[in-house]
Amino acid sequence: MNQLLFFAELQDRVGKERIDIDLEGKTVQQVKEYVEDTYELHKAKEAMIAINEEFASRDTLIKKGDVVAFIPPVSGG
Amino acid sequence: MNQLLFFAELQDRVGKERIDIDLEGKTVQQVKEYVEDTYELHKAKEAMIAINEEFASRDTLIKKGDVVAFIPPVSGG
Amino acid sequence: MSESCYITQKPIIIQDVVDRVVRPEAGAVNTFIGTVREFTKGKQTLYLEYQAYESMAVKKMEEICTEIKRRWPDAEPSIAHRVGRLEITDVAVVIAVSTPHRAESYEASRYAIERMKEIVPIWKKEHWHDGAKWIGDQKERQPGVPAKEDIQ
Amino acid sequence: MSESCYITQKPIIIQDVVDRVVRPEAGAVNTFIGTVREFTKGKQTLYLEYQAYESMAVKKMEEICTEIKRRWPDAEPSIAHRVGRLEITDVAVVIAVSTPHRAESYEASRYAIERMKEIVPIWKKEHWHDGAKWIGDQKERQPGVPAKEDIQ
Repeated sequence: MNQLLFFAELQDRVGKERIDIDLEGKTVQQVKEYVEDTYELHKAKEAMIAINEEFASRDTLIKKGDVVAFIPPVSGG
Repeated sequence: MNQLLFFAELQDRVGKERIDIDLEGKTVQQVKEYVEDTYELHKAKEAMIAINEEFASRDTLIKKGDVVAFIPPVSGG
Repeated sequence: MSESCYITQKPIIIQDVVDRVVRPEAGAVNTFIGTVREFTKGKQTLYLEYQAYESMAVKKMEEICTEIKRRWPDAEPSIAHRVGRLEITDVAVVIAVSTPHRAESYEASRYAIERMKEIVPIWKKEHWHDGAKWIGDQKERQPGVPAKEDIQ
Repeated sequence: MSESCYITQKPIIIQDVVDRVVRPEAGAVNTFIGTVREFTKGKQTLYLEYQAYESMAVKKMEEICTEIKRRWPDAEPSIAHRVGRLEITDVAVVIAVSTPHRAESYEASRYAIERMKEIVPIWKKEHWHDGAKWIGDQKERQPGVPAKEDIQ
Protein backbone atom coordinates (compact mmCIF):
# COMPACT_ATOMS: atom_id res chain seq x y z
CA MET A 1 0.00 0.00 0.00
CA ASN A 2 0.92 3.60 -0.48
CA GLN A 3 -0.13 6.99 0.75
CA LEU A 4 -1.05 9.59 -1.82
CA LEU A 5 -0.93 13.15 -0.46
CA PHE A 6 -2.56 16.29 -1.84
CA PHE A 7 -1.96 19.92 -0.98
CA ALA A 8 -3.31 23.37 -1.76
CA GLU A 9 -5.67 23.50 -4.72
CA LEU A 10 -5.38 19.79 -5.43
CA GLN A 11 -6.39 19.00 -1.85
CA ASP A 12 -9.43 21.25 -2.17
CA ARG A 13 -10.39 19.60 -5.46
CA VAL A 14 -9.87 16.03 -4.30
CA GLY A 15 -11.53 16.86 -1.02
CA LYS A 16 -8.98 14.89 0.96
CA GLU A 17 -5.41 15.40 2.09
CA ARG A 18 -4.56 11.74 1.94
CA ILE A 19 -5.66 8.62 0.07
CA ASP A 20 -4.47 5.10 0.87
CA ILE A 21 -3.98 3.26 -2.39
CA ASP A 22 -1.70 0.64 -3.93
CA LEU A 23 0.59 2.31 -6.46
CA GLU A 24 3.42 -0.24 -6.41
CA GLY A 25 5.08 -0.68 -9.78
CA LYS A 26 3.53 2.39 -11.37
CA THR A 27 5.72 5.21 -12.64
CA VAL A 28 5.30 8.77 -11.41
CA GLN A 29 3.88 9.61 -14.82
CA GLN A 30 1.28 6.85 -14.53
CA VAL A 31 0.26 8.06 -11.08
CA LYS A 32 -0.25 11.55 -12.47
CA GLU A 33 -2.40 10.22 -15.29
CA TYR A 34 -4.39 8.09 -12.86
CA VAL A 35 -5.10 11.06 -10.59
CA GLU A 36 -5.90 13.30 -13.53
CA ASP A 37 -8.48 10.82 -14.86
CA THR A 38 -9.97 9.69 -11.56
CA TYR A 39 -10.46 13.14 -10.04
CA GLU A 40 -10.77 15.12 -13.30
CA LEU A 41 -7.78 17.08 -12.05
CA HIS A 42 -6.30 18.93 -14.97
CA LYS A 43 -3.96 20.73 -12.58
CA ALA A 44 -2.33 17.46 -11.56
CA LYS A 45 -0.16 17.80 -14.68
CA GLU A 46 1.48 20.96 -13.35
CA ALA A 47 2.36 19.35 -10.06
CA MET A 48 5.68 17.83 -9.16
CA ILE A 49 5.73 14.49 -7.44
CA ALA A 50 7.64 13.83 -4.27
CA ILE A 51 8.34 10.29 -3.19
CA ASN A 52 9.18 10.04 0.50
CA GLU A 53 9.69 13.81 0.64
CA GLU A 54 12.08 13.95 -2.30
CA PHE A 55 11.23 15.24 -5.76
CA ALA A 56 11.05 12.36 -8.24
CA SER A 57 11.41 12.29 -12.01
CA ARG A 58 8.52 11.09 -14.16
CA ASP A 59 9.85 7.62 -14.85
CA THR A 60 10.61 6.75 -11.22
CA LEU A 61 8.88 3.54 -10.10
CA ILE A 62 6.73 3.60 -6.98
CA LYS A 63 7.75 1.00 -4.43
CA LYS A 64 5.77 -0.63 -1.67
CA GLY A 65 5.20 1.77 1.22
CA ASP A 66 6.33 4.85 -0.67
CA VAL A 67 4.60 8.07 0.31
CA VAL A 68 3.67 9.85 -2.90
CA ALA A 69 2.82 13.54 -2.74
CA PHE A 70 1.51 15.91 -5.38
CA ILE A 71 3.38 19.19 -5.07
CA PRO A 72 1.66 21.99 -7.00
CA PRO A 73 3.78 25.04 -7.86
CA VAL A 74 4.87 26.41 -4.50
CA SER A 75 4.12 29.90 -3.24
CA GLY A 76 5.68 30.18 0.20
CA GLY A 77 7.91 32.98 1.38
CA MET B 1 32.76 82.94 19.63
CA ASN B 2 32.69 79.42 18.26
CA GLN B 3 32.56 75.92 19.58
CA LEU B 4 35.21 73.51 18.40
CA LEU B 5 34.26 69.84 18.86
CA PHE B 6 36.49 66.79 18.92
CA PHE B 7 35.60 63.11 18.68
CA ALA B 8 37.21 59.70 18.90
CA GLU B 9 41.00 59.74 18.77
CA LEU B 10 41.17 63.51 18.41
CA GLN B 11 39.10 63.93 21.57
CA ASP B 12 41.43 61.59 23.47
CA ARG B 13 44.47 63.50 22.23
CA VAL B 14 43.12 66.97 22.89
CA GLY B 15 41.73 65.76 26.19
CA LYS B 16 38.48 67.67 25.71
CA GLU B 17 35.35 67.19 23.69
CA ARG B 18 34.76 70.89 23.29
CA ILE B 19 36.75 74.11 23.18
CA ASP B 20 35.24 77.60 23.10
CA ILE B 21 37.30 79.76 20.80
CA ASP B 22 36.90 82.57 18.31
CA LEU B 23 37.37 81.25 14.77
CA GLU B 24 35.39 83.88 12.91
CA GLY B 25 36.83 84.74 9.51
CA LYS B 26 39.16 81.70 9.38
CA THR B 27 38.83 79.12 6.64
CA VAL B 28 38.31 75.45 7.44
CA GLN B 29 41.83 74.86 6.23
CA GLN B 30 43.20 77.47 8.62
CA VAL B 31 41.32 75.92 11.53
CA LYS B 32 42.83 72.53 10.71
CA GLU B 33 46.32 74.03 10.62
CA TYR B 34 45.69 75.85 13.88
CA VAL B 35 44.58 72.65 15.64
CA GLU B 36 47.42 70.67 14.13
CA ASP B 37 49.98 73.13 15.45
CA THR B 38 48.42 73.92 18.83
CA TYR B 39 47.75 70.31 19.87
CA GLU B 40 50.47 68.63 17.82
CA LEU B 41 47.68 66.70 16.20
CA HIS B 42 49.00 65.19 13.02
CA LYS B 43 45.74 63.28 12.62
CA ALA B 44 43.75 66.50 12.36
CA LYS B 45 44.72 66.55 8.67
CA GLU B 46 42.77 63.35 7.99
CA ALA B 47 39.63 64.67 9.61
CA MET B 48 36.74 66.25 7.80
CA ILE B 49 35.27 69.41 9.19
CA ALA B 50 31.58 69.86 9.84
CA ILE B 51 30.15 73.31 10.34
CA ASN B 52 26.81 73.29 12.12
CA GLU B 53 26.53 69.55 11.46
CA GLU B 54 27.20 69.75 7.73
CA PHE B 55 30.43 68.74 6.03
CA ALA B 56 32.29 71.81 4.82
CA SER B 57 34.91 72.25 2.14
CA ARG B 58 38.35 73.51 3.05
CA ASP B 59 37.88 77.09 1.88
CA THR B 60 34.61 77.65 3.72
CA LEU B 61 34.76 80.68 6.04
CA ILE B 62 33.81 80.25 9.68
CA LYS B 63 31.10 82.65 10.77
CA LYS B 64 30.22 83.95 14.21
CA GLY B 65 28.51 81.28 16.32
CA ASP B 66 29.33 78.42 13.96
CA VAL B 67 29.85 75.06 15.62
CA VAL B 68 32.97 73.55 14.09
CA ALA B 69 33.56 69.82 14.50
CA PHE B 70 36.52 67.65 13.58
CA ILE B 71 35.20 64.43 12.07
CA PRO B 72 37.89 61.75 11.88
CA PRO B 73 37.27 58.89 9.43
CA VAL B 74 34.08 57.27 10.67
CA SER B 75 33.77 53.65 11.73
CA GLY B 76 30.16 53.10 12.72
CA GLY B 77 27.93 50.28 11.56
CA MET C 1 21.31 23.87 19.97
CA SER C 2 17.91 24.79 18.58
CA GLU C 3 16.90 23.71 15.09
CA SER C 4 17.91 26.17 12.40
CA CYS C 5 14.75 25.59 10.32
CA TYR C 6 11.19 25.33 11.51
CA ILE C 7 7.55 25.78 10.64
CA THR C 8 5.11 27.20 13.14
CA GLN C 9 1.46 28.10 13.44
CA LYS C 10 2.27 30.86 15.91
CA PRO C 11 3.60 34.33 15.11
CA ILE C 12 7.30 34.17 14.31
CA ILE C 13 9.49 36.04 16.77
CA ILE C 14 12.14 37.76 14.65
CA GLN C 15 14.56 37.94 17.57
CA ASP C 16 14.26 34.19 18.02
CA VAL C 17 15.41 33.52 14.45
CA VAL C 18 18.22 36.05 14.76
CA ASP C 19 19.36 34.48 18.06
CA ARG C 20 19.92 31.20 16.24
CA VAL C 21 22.66 32.72 14.07
CA VAL C 22 24.33 35.39 16.22
CA ARG C 23 27.81 34.25 17.29
CA PRO C 24 31.22 35.74 18.12
CA GLU C 25 32.63 34.93 14.67
CA ALA C 26 29.94 36.96 12.90
CA GLY C 27 29.87 40.72 12.49
CA ALA C 28 26.83 40.79 10.22
CA VAL C 29 23.35 39.35 10.22
CA ASN C 30 21.06 39.87 7.26
CA THR C 31 17.42 39.19 7.83
CA PHE C 32 14.68 38.85 5.27
CA ILE C 33 11.14 39.15 6.56
CA GLY C 34 8.23 38.37 4.29
CA THR C 35 5.02 40.08 5.38
CA VAL C 36 1.45 39.86 4.11
CA ARG C 37 0.88 42.66 1.61
CA GLU C 38 -2.57 44.15 1.26
CA PHE C 39 -2.60 44.84 -2.47
CA THR C 40 -1.21 42.64 -5.24
CA LYS C 41 -1.57 44.00 -8.75
CA GLY C 42 -4.31 46.33 -7.54
CA LYS C 43 -6.34 43.55 -5.93
CA GLN C 44 -7.02 43.76 -2.19
CA THR C 45 -6.13 40.75 -0.08
CA LEU C 46 -8.24 40.26 3.06
CA TYR C 47 -6.03 37.59 4.56
CA LEU C 48 -3.80 34.69 3.56
CA GLU C 49 -3.81 31.04 4.40
CA TYR C 50 -0.52 29.17 4.30
CA GLN C 51 -0.30 25.41 4.05
CA ALA C 52 2.84 23.30 4.16
CA TYR C 53 3.83 19.72 3.52
CA GLU C 54 5.50 20.20 6.82
CA SER C 55 7.99 17.35 7.12
CA MET C 56 9.21 17.82 3.55
CA ALA C 57 9.21 21.62 3.85
CA VAL C 58 11.52 21.52 6.88
CA LYS C 59 13.76 19.06 5.03
CA LYS C 60 13.93 21.38 2.02
CA MET C 61 14.61 24.40 4.23
CA GLU C 62 17.48 22.47 5.80
CA GLU C 63 18.68 21.60 2.32
CA ILE C 64 18.79 25.32 1.50
CA CYS C 65 20.86 25.89 4.63
CA THR C 66 23.25 23.17 3.50
CA GLU C 67 23.51 24.76 0.06
CA ILE C 68 24.28 28.09 1.72
CA LYS C 69 27.04 26.63 3.88
CA ARG C 70 28.55 25.03 0.79
CA ARG C 71 28.55 28.34 -1.10
CA TRP C 72 29.41 30.58 1.87
CA PRO C 73 31.35 28.33 4.27
CA ASP C 74 31.38 30.96 7.04
CA ALA C 75 27.63 31.58 6.90
CA GLU C 76 25.15 30.43 9.56
CA PRO C 77 21.54 30.47 8.31
CA SER C 78 18.17 30.03 9.98
CA ILE C 79 14.74 29.94 8.36
CA ALA C 80 11.28 30.02 9.94
CA HIS C 81 7.96 29.89 8.07
CA ARG C 82 4.51 30.35 9.49
CA VAL C 83 1.42 28.42 8.39
CA GLY C 84 -2.30 28.92 8.96
CA ARG C 85 -4.26 32.11 8.66
CA LEU C 86 -2.24 35.33 8.41
CA GLU C 87 -3.57 38.87 8.46
CA ILE C 88 -2.22 41.87 6.56
CA THR C 89 1.34 42.81 7.78
CA ASP C 90 1.74 39.46 9.59
CA VAL C 91 5.13 37.83 9.17
CA ALA C 92 5.08 34.75 6.92
CA VAL C 93 8.78 33.99 6.71
CA VAL C 94 11.96 35.05 8.48
CA ILE C 95 15.39 34.24 7.13
CA ALA C 96 18.51 35.19 9.07
CA VAL C 97 22.07 34.62 7.93
CA SER C 98 25.12 35.58 9.93
CA THR C 99 28.55 35.94 8.35
CA PRO C 100 31.86 37.45 9.41
CA HIS C 101 31.46 40.32 6.90
CA ARG C 102 28.38 42.00 5.52
CA ALA C 103 28.52 41.32 1.76
CA GLU C 104 28.07 37.57 2.22
CA SER C 105 25.15 38.01 4.62
CA TYR C 106 23.20 39.84 1.92
CA GLU C 107 24.08 37.34 -0.79
CA ALA C 108 23.26 34.27 1.25
CA SER C 109 20.01 35.74 2.57
CA ARG C 110 18.90 36.57 -0.95
CA TYR C 111 19.83 33.10 -2.11
CA ALA C 112 17.76 31.59 0.68
CA ILE C 113 14.53 33.42 -0.17
CA GLU C 114 14.88 32.68 -3.89
CA ARG C 115 15.37 28.98 -3.16
CA MET C 116 12.45 29.01 -0.70
CA LYS C 117 10.23 30.07 -3.56
CA GLU C 118 11.56 27.28 -5.76
CA ILE C 119 11.78 24.10 -3.74
CA VAL C 120 9.96 24.37 -0.41
CA PRO C 121 6.46 22.82 -0.44
CA ILE C 122 4.49 25.68 1.09
CA TRP C 123 1.47 27.29 -0.53
CA LYS C 124 -0.59 30.37 0.07
CA LYS C 125 -4.24 30.94 -0.61
CA GLU C 126 -5.24 34.55 -1.15
CA HIS C 127 -8.65 35.51 0.16
CA TRP C 128 -10.37 38.49 -1.47
CA HIS C 129 -13.78 40.11 -1.17
CA ASP C 130 -15.00 38.09 -4.14
CA GLY C 131 -13.27 34.77 -3.70
CA ALA C 132 -10.07 32.94 -2.92
CA LYS C 133 -7.33 31.17 -4.84
CA TRP C 134 -4.31 29.03 -4.16
CA ILE C 135 -1.33 30.85 -5.64
CA GLY C 136 1.37 29.02 -7.58
CA ASP C 137 3.79 30.77 -9.81
CA GLN C 138 3.53 28.53 -12.83
CA LYS C 139 5.53 30.87 -15.08
CA GLU C 140 8.71 30.41 -13.11
CA ARG C 141 8.57 26.64 -13.06
CA GLN C 142 8.54 23.83 -15.49
CA PRO C 143 5.62 21.44 -15.28
CA GLY C 144 6.59 18.14 -13.79
CA VAL C 145 9.93 17.67 -12.14
CA PRO C 146 12.24 20.68 -12.29
CA ALA C 147 15.31 20.16 -14.42
CA LYS C 148 17.59 20.65 -11.42
CA GLU C 149 16.18 17.81 -9.36
CA ASP C 150 15.94 15.65 -12.45
CA ILE C 151 19.65 15.87 -13.01
CA GLN C 152 20.78 15.39 -9.43
CA MET D 1 4.73 58.24 14.29
CA SER D 2 8.04 57.28 15.86
CA GLU D 3 11.30 58.62 14.48
CA SER D 4 12.80 56.50 11.74
CA CYS D 5 16.41 57.12 12.81
CA TYR D 6 17.82 57.12 16.31
CA ILE D 7 20.87 56.61 18.47
CA THR D 8 20.62 54.88 21.80
CA GLN D 9 22.79 53.81 24.71
CA LYS D 10 20.51 50.86 25.43
CA PRO D 11 20.40 47.54 23.58
CA ILE D 12 18.60 47.93 20.26
CA ILE D 13 15.39 45.92 20.04
CA ILE D 14 15.33 44.53 16.50
CA GLN D 15 11.54 44.17 16.55
CA ASP D 16 11.24 47.86 17.40
CA VAL D 17 13.19 48.90 14.30
CA VAL D 18 11.23 46.47 12.11
CA ASP D 19 7.93 47.78 13.53
CA ARG D 20 8.79 51.23 12.25
CA VAL D 21 8.73 50.04 8.63
CA VAL D 22 6.11 47.25 8.50
CA ARG D 23 2.99 48.44 6.66
CA PRO D 24 0.19 47.04 4.48
CA GLU D 25 1.85 48.18 1.24
CA ALA D 26 5.03 46.22 1.95
CA GLY D 27 5.56 42.52 1.39
CA ALA D 28 9.24 42.52 2.23
CA VAL D 29 11.48 43.82 4.99
CA ASN D 30 15.21 43.47 4.76
CA THR D 31 17.13 43.94 7.96
CA PHE D 32 20.84 44.40 8.42
CA ILE D 33 22.19 43.84 11.91
CA GLY D 34 25.77 44.71 12.71
CA THR D 35 27.12 42.77 15.68
CA VAL D 36 30.38 42.95 17.59
CA ARG D 37 32.75 40.37 16.14
CA GLU D 38 35.32 38.77 18.41
CA PHE D 39 38.19 38.42 15.96
CA THR D 40 39.29 40.92 13.30
CA LYS D 41 42.26 39.84 11.20
CA GLY D 42 43.21 37.32 13.85
CA LYS D 43 43.20 39.84 16.69
CA GLN D 44 40.83 39.29 19.60
CA THR D 45 38.53 42.13 20.55
CA LEU D 46 37.48 42.25 24.20
CA TYR D 47 34.79 44.87 23.75
CA LEU D 48 33.99 47.93 21.68
CA GLU D 49 33.20 51.49 22.57
CA TYR D 50 31.05 53.49 20.17
CA GLN D 51 30.95 57.27 20.20
CA ALA D 52 28.73 59.49 18.09
CA TYR D 53 28.43 63.15 17.24
CA GLU D 54 24.84 62.45 18.06
CA SER D 55 22.88 65.36 16.62
CA MET D 56 24.81 65.25 13.36
CA ALA D 57 24.73 61.46 13.20
CA VAL D 58 20.94 61.37 13.42
CA LYS D 59 20.77 64.08 10.76
CA LYS D 60 23.04 62.04 8.47
CA MET D 61 21.05 58.86 9.11
CA GLU D 62 17.90 60.77 8.12
CA GLU D 63 19.74 62.01 5.04
CA ILE D 64 20.44 58.39 4.09
CA CYS D 65 16.74 57.61 4.50
CA THR D 66 15.92 60.51 2.21
CA GLU D 67 18.43 59.26 -0.35
CA ILE D 68 16.81 55.82 -0.18
CA LYS D 69 13.32 57.20 -0.74
CA ARG D 70 14.62 59.13 -3.73
CA ARG D 71 16.17 56.01 -5.26
CA TRP D 72 13.46 53.57 -4.21
CA PRO D 73 10.29 55.64 -3.89
CA ASP D 74 8.29 52.78 -2.38
CA ALA D 75 10.86 52.02 0.32
CA GLU D 76 10.43 52.83 4.00
CA PRO D 77 13.72 52.74 5.94
CA SER D 78 14.63 52.89 9.62
CA ILE D 79 18.08 52.98 11.19
CA ALA D 80 19.16 52.62 14.81
CA HIS D 81 22.71 52.78 16.14
CA ARG D 82 23.91 52.06 19.61
CA VAL D 83 26.67 53.94 21.44
CA GLY D 84 28.66 53.24 24.57
CA ARG D 85 30.32 50.00 25.56
CA LEU D 86 29.32 46.92 23.56
CA GLU D 87 30.29 43.33 24.29
CA ILE D 88 30.98 40.58 21.77
CA THR D 89 27.79 39.69 19.78
CA ASP D 90 26.02 42.87 20.95
CA VAL D 91 24.06 44.65 18.26
CA ALA D 92 25.66 47.93 17.14
CA VAL D 93 23.38 48.86 14.25
CA VAL D 94 20.02 47.77 12.90
CA ILE D 95 18.77 48.84 9.49
CA ALA D 96 15.32 47.86 8.30
CA VAL D 97 13.84 48.68 4.92
CA SER D 98 10.37 47.66 3.81
CA THR D 99 9.35 47.59 0.16
CA PRO D 100 6.44 46.13 -1.80
CA HIS D 101 8.72 43.49 -3.39
CA ARG D 102 11.84 41.82 -2.09
CA ALA D 103 14.56 42.85 -4.57
CA GLU D 104 14.37 46.51 -3.60
CA SER D 105 14.47 45.73 0.13
CA TYR D 106 17.86 44.07 -0.32
CA GLU D 107 19.23 46.84 -2.51
CA ALA D 108 18.08 49.68 -0.27
CA SER D 109 19.26 47.95 2.90
CA ARG D 110 22.70 47.41 1.39
CA TYR D 111 22.82 51.01 0.25
CA ALA D 112 22.00 52.16 3.78
CA ILE D 113 24.82 50.30 5.50
CA GLU D 114 27.38 51.37 2.90
CA ARG D 115 26.35 55.02 3.32
CA MET D 116 26.39 54.63 7.12
CA LYS D 117 30.05 53.76 6.86
CA GLU D 118 30.74 56.78 4.69
CA ILE D 119 28.92 59.77 6.12
CA VAL D 120 27.61 59.12 9.63
CA PRO D 121 29.85 60.52 12.39
CA ILE D 122 30.08 57.45 14.62
CA TRP D 123 33.33 55.88 15.72
CA LYS D 124 34.35 52.68 17.38
CA LYS D 125 37.27 52.01 19.66
CA GLU D 126 38.48 48.44 19.75
CA HIS D 127 39.75 47.21 23.09
CA TRP D 128 42.22 44.34 23.06
CA HIS D 129 44.30 42.54 25.70
CA ASP D 130 47.25 44.77 24.86
CA GLY D 131 45.65 48.09 24.17
CA ALA D 132 42.90 50.00 22.41
CA LYS D 133 42.49 52.05 19.27
CA TRP D 134 39.93 54.23 17.60
CA ILE D 135 39.19 52.70 14.23
CA GLY D 136 38.83 54.79 11.09
CA ASP D 137 39.05 53.30 7.69
CA GLN D 138 41.39 55.77 6.10
CA LYS D 139 41.92 53.67 2.99
CA GLU D 140 38.35 54.05 1.88
CA ARG D 141 38.23 57.77 2.37
CA GLN D 142 39.98 60.80 1.08
CA PRO D 143 41.59 63.05 3.60
CA GLY D 144 39.67 66.27 4.07
CA VAL D 145 36.24 66.71 2.70
CA PRO D 146 34.98 63.85 0.56
CA ALA D 147 34.58 64.71 -3.10
CA LYS D 148 30.87 63.98 -2.94
CA GLU D 149 30.08 66.49 -0.24
CA ASP D 150 32.46 68.97 -1.81
CA ILE D 151 30.50 68.95 -5.03
CA GLN D 152 27.00 69.06 -3.59
